[in-house]
This record gives sequence, C-alpha cells and structure tokens, in this order.
Amino acid sequence: MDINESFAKAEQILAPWTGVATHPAPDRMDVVIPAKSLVEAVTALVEAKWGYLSAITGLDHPGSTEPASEALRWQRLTEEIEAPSDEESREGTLEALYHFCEGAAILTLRVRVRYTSSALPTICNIQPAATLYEREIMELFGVTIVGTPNSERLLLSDDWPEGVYPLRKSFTSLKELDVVKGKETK
Amino acid sequence: MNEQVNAPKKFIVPIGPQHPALKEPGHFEFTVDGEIVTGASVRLGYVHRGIEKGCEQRSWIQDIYLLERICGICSHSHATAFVLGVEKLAKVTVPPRAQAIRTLFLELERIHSHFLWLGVAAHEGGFDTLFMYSWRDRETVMDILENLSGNRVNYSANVLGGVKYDVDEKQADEIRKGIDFLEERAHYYLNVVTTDETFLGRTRHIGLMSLEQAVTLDAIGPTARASGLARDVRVDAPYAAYVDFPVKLVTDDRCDLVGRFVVRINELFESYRLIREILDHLPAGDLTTKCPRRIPEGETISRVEAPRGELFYFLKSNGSDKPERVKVRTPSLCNWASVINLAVGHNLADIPMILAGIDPCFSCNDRSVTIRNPGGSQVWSWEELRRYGIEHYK
Amino acid sequence: MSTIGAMLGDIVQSLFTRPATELYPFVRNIDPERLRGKLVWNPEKCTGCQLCVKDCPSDAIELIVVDKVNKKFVMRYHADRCTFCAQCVESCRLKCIDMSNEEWELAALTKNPFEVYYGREEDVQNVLARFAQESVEATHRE
Amino acid sequence: MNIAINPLIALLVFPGGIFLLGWGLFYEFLDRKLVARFQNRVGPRWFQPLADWVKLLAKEEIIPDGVNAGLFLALPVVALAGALTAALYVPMAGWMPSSSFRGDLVVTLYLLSMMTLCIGLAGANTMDRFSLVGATRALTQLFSYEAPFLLALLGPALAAGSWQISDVNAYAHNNLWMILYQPIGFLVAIVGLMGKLELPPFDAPEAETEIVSGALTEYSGRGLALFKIGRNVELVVGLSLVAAFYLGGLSNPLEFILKTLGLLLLTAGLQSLFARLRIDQTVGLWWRIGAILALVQLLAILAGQAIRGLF
Repeated sequence: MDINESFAKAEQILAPWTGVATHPAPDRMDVVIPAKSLVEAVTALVEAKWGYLSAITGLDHPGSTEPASEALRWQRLTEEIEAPSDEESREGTLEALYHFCEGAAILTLRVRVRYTSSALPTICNIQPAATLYEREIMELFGVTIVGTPNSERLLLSDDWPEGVYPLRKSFTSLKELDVVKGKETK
Repeated sequence: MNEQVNAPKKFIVPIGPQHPALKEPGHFEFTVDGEIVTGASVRLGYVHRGIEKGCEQRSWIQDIYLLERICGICSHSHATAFVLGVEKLAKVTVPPRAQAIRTLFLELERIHSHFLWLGVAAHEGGFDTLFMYSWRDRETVMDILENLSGNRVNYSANVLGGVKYDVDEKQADEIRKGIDFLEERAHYYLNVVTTDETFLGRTRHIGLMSLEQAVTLDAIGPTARASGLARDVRVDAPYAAYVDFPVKLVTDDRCDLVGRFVVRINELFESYRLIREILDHLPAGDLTTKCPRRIPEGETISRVEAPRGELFYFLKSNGSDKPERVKVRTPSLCNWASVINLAVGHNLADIPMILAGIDPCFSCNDRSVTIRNPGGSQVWSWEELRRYGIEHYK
Repeated sequence: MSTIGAMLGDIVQSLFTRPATELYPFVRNIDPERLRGKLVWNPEKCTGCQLCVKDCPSDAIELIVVDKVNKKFVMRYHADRCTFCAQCVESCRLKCIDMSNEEWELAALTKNPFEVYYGREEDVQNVLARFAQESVEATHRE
Repeated sequence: MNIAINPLIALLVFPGGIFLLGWGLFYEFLDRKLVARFQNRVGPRWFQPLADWVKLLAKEEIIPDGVNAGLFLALPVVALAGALTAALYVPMAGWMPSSSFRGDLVVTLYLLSMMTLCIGLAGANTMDRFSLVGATRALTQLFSYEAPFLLALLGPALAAGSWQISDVNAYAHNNLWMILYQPIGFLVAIVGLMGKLELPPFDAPEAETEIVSGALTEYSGRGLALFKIGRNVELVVGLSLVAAFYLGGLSNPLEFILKTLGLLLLTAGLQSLFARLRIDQTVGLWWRIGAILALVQLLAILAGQAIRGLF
C-alpha cells in the first residue's frame, strides 16, 4: 500500500483522539494523543487492521533540562498536562512512543505522563505481543502500566534497588547512587 | 477411587540457563504430561548488558561498535540500522557505492546466519551430519567476509557516512566463486530438508502457526514468512541499496518447521542473486562522505531486515556528539510469543526444534528485556489462542 | 519424492576426501590482507590531534605528550582492551595508525605484553623513566 | 580355533576382562573416528577414549541427594558385569566361546539387556527430571526393539536348528552367509543393536538437546566410566554376535576383525545418515515395521524348512 494512502487511513481512524499529527519524515507520522485515550486509539487501529505494533519506546524528559518552550508545546498539544505551576514545570515527564508499522509507513502514537502520575493503561488485551514492550518501559523508565498481565520485576536483577529506573537521565550508576544515599543518611 | 487423591502433579522439565540444547543462556520451564508439553514459560535476562544506557554515554562513533556487539551473528545489521538512522538525522547522503557495499555485507551476513541456523536446527533435531556439513559450507562465506573486512564476525564495515572497505575485482571474483559453490550446496540442503523422510518426521506439521496466529502474535522475519505473512522490510521499505537492487519476497504456506527451513533456504537463493547483481553493477564513486561529529537535534526511526526479522532502531539526538536515546528492538523479541504458544501440545522432543525454528538470539533479547512467566497466566493455551483468534477476526 | 537417507552420497564421498577441519596451530592458512591484528603506530607523522583517542570505543589508546612543540608523542596501546574495530585507522587523517595482518596471536600468560609503548626510542625511554620516577615519588609520599 | 582357555584367564584376560575392555575402547575410537569422517571432520586420536575413561575413573564420584546410595553404586558394576559375562558365550575374536551350553543364546540376549535395565533403574533412582524422562525413554525403547531383535537372531538359530551360539556359529561357517537369504533379519538385527546401544538415530533416551544426558545425567566419575565402558563392551559383543550369525561365522581372529569392522562401518554410516527419531517414532518403527519384518522373515524360514522337509 502506498505510504500516503496508509497515513490518510490512519489519520481518519485516529481523528477522534488526535492532539496533533506531524510528519517528521515522509515515511513517518507522529500522532500525539492523551494518555487516557490510548486504549481507544490502539483498539481502533487494531480493529481496522492498520499495521502491527513494532515497538514501544520510552523517553525520559527531565523537567530541569527540558527547555521551557518544549514543555509549553506539550501542554498545548495534549491538554493532558495542565498548566503547570512553577514547581510542577520542573517536574519531568515520561513519554511512551507506540510504533506501528504498515509497509513503509511508521505511525507513532505519543503519550506523555508525569513522573508523579505515571500511569498508562495496558494494551495487552488488544495487542498481546505488547506485553514484553510494556514490561520493558515499566522496568527501565518507571512508567506504571495499569492492568498489564504480569507486572513483576522483569528486566533487572533481583537485587536491583526499588524505584531506580536505569534509563532515566538521572540515573548514572549504582555506585553513585549509593554515594548520594550515603550523604542523605548522614 | 484414588484418582482424585493422586491428582496429576505438575512435572516440570527445566531447560537452561545452562543446557546442551541452548548454547546461549535462557531459562525455559516446560510442564509435561508424559512426553506431551502442557505448559511453557520463559525467563531471559542472563546476558543483560545495558547497552541502551551505554549508548547514551558514548559518542555516535563509539556507539557503532558497541551496537555491533549486541549480536555476533547479525552484527552488521545492527551497525547498519544505526548508521542509516544517524545519517538520516545528519542529512548526509551516502555515496551509492558505500550503500551497495553495505548491502553486500548485509546479504553475506544473511547467508552466514541462515547456514548457521540450518546447522543449529539440524543439531536440535539430532541430525548432526547436516549440522557439520552446513557449518563446513558456512566457512566459505566466513572466509569471504574475512577477506573483505578482516574479521569473521563484527566486520566493523560501517562508519558514519560510508563504509571502510572497498571491493575490488579480484575480491568480487572470489565472492562469485564462493557464491556459486554455496548455491549448489543450498540446492542440496533444500533437497535434504524437503525429502529426507527421517528429518521430515521431525519437522512436518511441527510447530504449526497459521497465518492468523502469526498476525495475532506479531511474528516477523522468516518465522512469519513461513506462515505466509508477507513482511520484509527490504521489500516494504527499501533502505541502503535495496532501492536499486530490489528483493523478491520469499514466503511459504506450509506454516510448520518445514516451511521455516524452506523459506530460509529460498532466501539464500535470493541473496545469491542479489550479491551477483550488486557485484556486477557496483556503482563507482567514493566510499565515504563527511559526517559531522555533532548530530543535529531530532528523532529518527531506522528499520533493517536482519536475518531474523525486522530490526527497529529509534534514535534521538539533542545536538551533541552523544545520542540522547537509542532504542533497539531486536527481531527475536517479537517471536518469543510464538514459541511459547506453539510449544503447548507438542512432544518434549520437538521443543528444541520449535525453539530453534524461530532462530532465537538470546543476546539480542537480553540487551534490555527480561521476561518472566511463573504463573503461566501469560501463557495462552491453544484453545484460548484460538478463541482469541476467532474473536479477533470475527 | 521422499527418500530415506538423502545425504548418503555426501557421506560416502567424505570418507574418501580430506576432512574439512583445519589443524590450526600445525597447519596455517595465509592471513587475509585486511586482517585486523595488533595496532601499529608511526610517530613520524603524528600531530597529536587525539582523534584516535577520542573515537576509540574501548579506551585502548593513550597518547602521552613528551614535547608538544616538537610533536613528540608516545602512544600507550592496551591490546587487552582493544576490540580491533579499526576506527582509529579510519579517524587518523595522517595515516599514522595501521593494524597488522601478521601479528594477531596475542594471547599471553601475563598482562605485561598487553601494554605496548610506541614511539621514537628516546621518547619511550623518556616516558618510561618519567613513570618510574612518578611511582617512586608516590611511594615516598606515602 | 578350538583351543581351550583356562577359565580364570578367560574371565580376567581373554576373551573377557582386559582384552574386551581394551577392544571396546578401540571400537569406540573407531566408531567416533568413522562418524567424524562421514561428517567430514578429523575426529579423535586413537587414545582419546582411553584418556576419557582414565580421566573419569580418577574423578570424584558424586552421589546426589535423594538416591539409594547402594543401588546408585551397584548399578554400573552390574551393567558392566552383565556385558562382560555375555562375552563368555560369544565366539570372541574367533575363539570358541569360553563357556557354552544349550540355550545360551537366550541367556546372552538377556545379559545384553542388563545394560538398558540398569540404565533405566539408574535414571529412576535419582530425583533428577532429565534422568526420569531418560529412564522412561530407555525402558520404552527397550520394550520396542527387544522383541524384533530377538526374532532377528532367532532366524539363524532356527536355520541351524540349535539355540547354542557355538552351534549356530559353526553352522554359519559351514553354510552360505545367512545375510544372503535372511537379509531382512540382518537389517533388523543390526538396527536393533543400534537401538540397544542407544546410538543415533535411536539416541532419544540420551538426547542431549532435550534431556541433557538422559538417565545418566546424575552420574559422574567412576559410575559413569563403568557405564561407558560397559556400553563399549556391549558394542563389541553385539557386533560379534551379529557377525557370527549373519556373516558366515567367526572362526579366526582375522575374520573377527574384518567382519566386525565391516559392521562397524555400516553402523557408523547409519548413525550419520539420519535425524534422531522421537521416542514415539522409535516405538512405531519397531512395532509397526521391525517386528512385522522379523516375523515375516521367521515365517519364511519356517516355511522354507517345511518345504525342504517335504522333499
């Protein structure tokens, strides 16, 4: 199928939930959607048999390093994150990218959640193959996937400290973590 | 009378993390009733290395070599997926000769990987002779790769903006000669795996995965193509030199292990054809073009058809000389679900072959993901899966 | 179409042909021209740009400055860290670095042979003497 | 050659004891070498099996938790003893069997089965899951090949009109090679021997890619060494038996060497030619094809004899 045709179809399917749709490259379409409508959007895609889930990428946006303009842009795009107070605007967000592929076309659903309210609904009921990807971002980014079939400690070793997410930017190494903790306890 | 008291106890056969069937660490637990498998679960993560995090702390150039070491068998696919992505971000146009040589390496790597797989799969089925012969013949392509790049694995052929190694006429002739020999051998092996009755006894109707199941389970690569699912990034979204040298899609509708053998061997023929074509029409020109050390800000997705299936890279740059995020989704990861689901209902003896059928690569998986499945709640029974499939496609 | 023992021909044939096994340490093949073995460095052309050090994915190269003005450098090469990717060869604009296709059997019983110093003889002596001096001073301080 | 041997020597040096152990190791080497050559490999050097064996003997023997220690230690000894005893009734190296009585064929066959029984018991004795599955498979296989193998060896015995191995040997020596007019029986016998020795493609009981080492997974050191050498001895005994019955008897050492080596070449070829059979396929093969073929062969012999009786 032609790329443009695919995208036109996807646009139509996702219209009810689309915050904003962009084409960062000819073969890509990024659709920003609010976290609460993720399941509906994925269901619509799967029911329309639009491609297959290729991967879920996690991204970490630490509040302090992200330019303010970027954070503002996100507020406008999703309305999910309400106008932050000064303190809140420093809080980081986590982004999950759901990549769907059909032929050459890659459709990315982008959802964002805050560090403190990092809940995302599971899509395993619609796409059973998503379970591995969901576990991956739970483990590495600390996104809480609500209702995923298995939410145990998955990726990291059993003695990995609770609440430490290695792919977040704030994580550098376990050794340093101990040093910081040591200081805190002193 | 006693039957209820002696309710059948679960008899679990553990396979791995250290087991002769698995040369790489993974842990499987198969619940068996006699010889029949009634449940399966998997736990990976024994070779988790944190490469994605490591990438964020190294420069773009250093990352090529780190990512190349995700997997020893499809190393060039990883490096190519990465450099293609970075070049897209940097808006660098790579000379056509470099793209063609990259593709040449990709196809040689596919041949090496498929021959390796043929041997491993035969070994799992207790056919050591086929194992030895296919690995012996694989040496031909390994030698070609060594002559081209100086290394048998981890060729390090890619640099940002091109390739390191050129192919001259003398080497091209050597490759052609090797390919001719391998083509003859591939015909022979195709004949063996499709006609040898003892081997067919181990592969025919084993590990059946219908097209519907393949779609539901998100299978990719040769595993999916053996179920008739036409999914191949080289065809769907041509990259590198596949635009100029198009690939014919190879599928099979046998859906079982025989199909997986046939698809992989037929893919070899396609690779031979492609390699000859590339060698005959190698574009002239430079090998490299200048690529900046600091990559402009942006995000990109790069997909490459590795020997095992679609390899997915997501790259994000923040404008510095180090990537902001490198996400790797390896093909084996997509195919695990199929193994776990296909195992149920088979003989214990068939499990190694079904496992081998998807050509699993543990190093690929464990780069960042572990699966643990103790309760079996995630394991779908045959019936559940079918119900799901029926409901899904109502 | 099905047969039993489809590989019979090959099996009988191999009984009368030489085994494919290469008896490596006793019988040697010709090393491929492009084989990437131990790193070799030519100090004459080096300008000390440090690009090779920067690009090395495994920190295997150190460039020690002896005399910056007169372009005198010594390279400390850690063969045990090297992954033989040849990125340094690619990065060097002056083609000072190359990888030997003869010296590749680098296994050793001690760690010493893995730390290699390259450079002009007097520079290397100079650097080694400096290191010796430093280590003596360090022990004195303690 | 009909030179009587002192029973003690027969038991300890020749044809039992040391000779048989050495010959067994030599044949293991030949088997491995041949399979390697069939697979276009170099294969082991001549002392490799001996080195392996000595190494195993020198190693620590671990008795796992939860086993009956006495049984665990006794089984390998019994298995080896069974195989060595069987050698006494077989025309080893072309000499007359050192011990012989009417009906010793049946005894020999059961002595040869001791090995599999011991392996099955050894597997069932431990708590290891691989061992249990391996033991089940070993015994399942025993029940499938035993009957056809017995029937296949009965053919020559019926033709010779005696159940005494030395008589059959002599009969075979004086008549046309029995492989010529009992080809099916020969095939069943040689394949049955491979099943008995758990050689590929009948190595499901110790399929390494599924159940590691099968019933012997928990064995180490001396116990494993004894099981291994016992299997080698059985290989020699089995080959001699088949050679004596089907290949025109064994009357001198040269004949013995040539004929058993020929058989070894055949088994090595068969080993490298096929993919491993699943246990259900093995059972199916033996009962559906092997047993019926052997029966047909037997009926043909009986019919032949009846017809000959008429004239």
